[in-house]
Amino acid sequence: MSANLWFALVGAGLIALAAFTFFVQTHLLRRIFAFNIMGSGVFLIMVGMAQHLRQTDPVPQALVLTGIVVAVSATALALLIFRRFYALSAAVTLTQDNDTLGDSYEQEPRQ
Amino acid sequence: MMYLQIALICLGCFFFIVGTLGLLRFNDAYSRIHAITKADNLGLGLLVLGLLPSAVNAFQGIKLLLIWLLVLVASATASYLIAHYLKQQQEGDV
Amino acid sequence: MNLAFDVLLGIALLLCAAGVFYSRDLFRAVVMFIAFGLLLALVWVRLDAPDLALAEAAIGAGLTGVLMIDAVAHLSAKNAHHQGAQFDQTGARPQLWSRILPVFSAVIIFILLLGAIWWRPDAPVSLPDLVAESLPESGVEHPITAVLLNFRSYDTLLEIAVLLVAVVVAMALKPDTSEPEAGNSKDPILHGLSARLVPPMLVVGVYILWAGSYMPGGAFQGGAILAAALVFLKLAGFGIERLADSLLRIGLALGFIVFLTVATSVMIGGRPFLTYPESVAGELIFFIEAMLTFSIGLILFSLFSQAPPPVAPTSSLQGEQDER
Amino acid sequence: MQTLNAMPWATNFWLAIAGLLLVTLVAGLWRIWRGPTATDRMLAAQLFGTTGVGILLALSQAMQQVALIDVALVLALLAVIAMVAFVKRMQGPSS
Repeated sequence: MSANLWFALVGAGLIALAAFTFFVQTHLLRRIFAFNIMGSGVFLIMVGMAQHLRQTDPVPQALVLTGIVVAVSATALALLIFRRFYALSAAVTLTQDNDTLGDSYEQEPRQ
Repeated sequence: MMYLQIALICLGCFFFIVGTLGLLRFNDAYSRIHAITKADNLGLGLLVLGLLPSAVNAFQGIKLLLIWLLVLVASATASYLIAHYLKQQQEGDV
Repeated sequence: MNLAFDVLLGIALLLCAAGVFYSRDLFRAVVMFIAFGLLLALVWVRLDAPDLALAEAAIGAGLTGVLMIDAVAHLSAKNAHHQGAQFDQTGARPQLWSRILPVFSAVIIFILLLGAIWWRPDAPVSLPDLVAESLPESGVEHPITAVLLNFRSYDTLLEIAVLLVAVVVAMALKPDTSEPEAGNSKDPILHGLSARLVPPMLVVGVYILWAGSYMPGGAFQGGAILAAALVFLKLAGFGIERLADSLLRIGLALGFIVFLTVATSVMIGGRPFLTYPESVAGELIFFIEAMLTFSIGLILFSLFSQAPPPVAPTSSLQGEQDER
Repeated sequence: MQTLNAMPWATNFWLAIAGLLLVTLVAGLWRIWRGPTATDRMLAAQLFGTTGVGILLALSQAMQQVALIDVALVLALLAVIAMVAFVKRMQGPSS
């Protein structure tokens, strides 16, 4: 097994872990973390898989380089929106309608 | 020359290990600061010195020394900042 | 030896990610995230991608960590306003079946990905060979820079447009309260550190940009370093917002406009959009890259500095929702 | 005067050094996990930055990639920023 394939597998593991976190955690900051790490997993798969068959491949590397910069600006924007949301509502999770799954949600206080 | 290099690098690694052990075993943040500065200053310094004879040209050697210098400045200041911060926190608690 | 190192690195990376996800303390998650960025940079090194390692070292160790520490500090400072609020919220406790479902779907995702990696189709063309073949025409010697700014410059053009949109949204979200930030007192040691550390940062940023045409480096990495230097100056208490604000208006869009101008002006000579004449390709690429570095640095910095100042939440339902 | 890199086993030697440093880094993860305070975690992150520089320098010899020294330079410059952000921004109650 080459290092490239192994790191692609690690990327798959990262994506699965991040997806799981995304499903179970409702805290928005944690979801932003999970989003970012999922992106890193995708990058690892892209580069690792492309290089597994042949030698070092500049094309996926260049694409991932673009991706890293876009990912950091997306994270920064998400954090900004989160902070604005928190400043306005003092909540760290998105509220859910009561008739959907989570039955442990209590009633929203009326304004 | 080769044996000198190996000795320097192994000594550098030793200081990294000591620093990590200190970070893990000491039970107070001030002593942990003391431990990690050993890795920052001596560990990396010896590693850089051991690397110098392998540098391809003078430019690379200067870059290596610059890295060490930067880490020295940065870690010394960071240690000061965090100790200062700790002290302020503790005074605030009392 | 090689394999042992890679396996250890991969396991450490997964451990770090698990540490980010399952920390009850948010700050622990942030520090784990910084460690994750560092390990990821090492992974890029092992994957023979020093360009990515450069970008990840600048962004993962410098920028993302700062952004997240800032956000968590903001959260904990606000929690201090209403005592008793839990710093860490893990959300509502789901029922048993709604625990199994996420595990199940995560496992399914993992298996599907494994399948996709294992039974990948063979690529019909060899991209590395194609790049190596046409590298002499691109005007630069480093293949990744050639791909980014010549062969696939559409991506780069659109990327800088996306960054521009992000920063415009961030500026629109900024509340109009402009009260001075607390805790901006100048620390003499910090002041001295920034006076000594920022100039080498700028020099290294320019060096990385210049190196991009023949070895790993380029506009993105240089821009990230420039942004980190600006963030550092702001943290050290230099009031660079005034300067940045006037500079921002020019700088933010400059990279995009210059890129677009060059891209369209070659059409005058009868060439298709975004293709450079071979004789001046190297110079044009370097010019565009320099502008891009400037713009990316300013954009990333302003995404940091546009964050709302730490004020108490204004809503009346502070306590109740936070207890969750 | 023979330098180390002339030896046939130099690659493995450098990889072993990098691996050793990586092991200390993984051990440092334990301190981040345990805490107990935010300051201890930041100290561990600080050590991570330095160890990362060391690993990159060792790998630059093992993989014969000169560019990795640039990566180490960037890391050395930027690792301190997170610490400064922590000290300046976490003025509230320590967690």
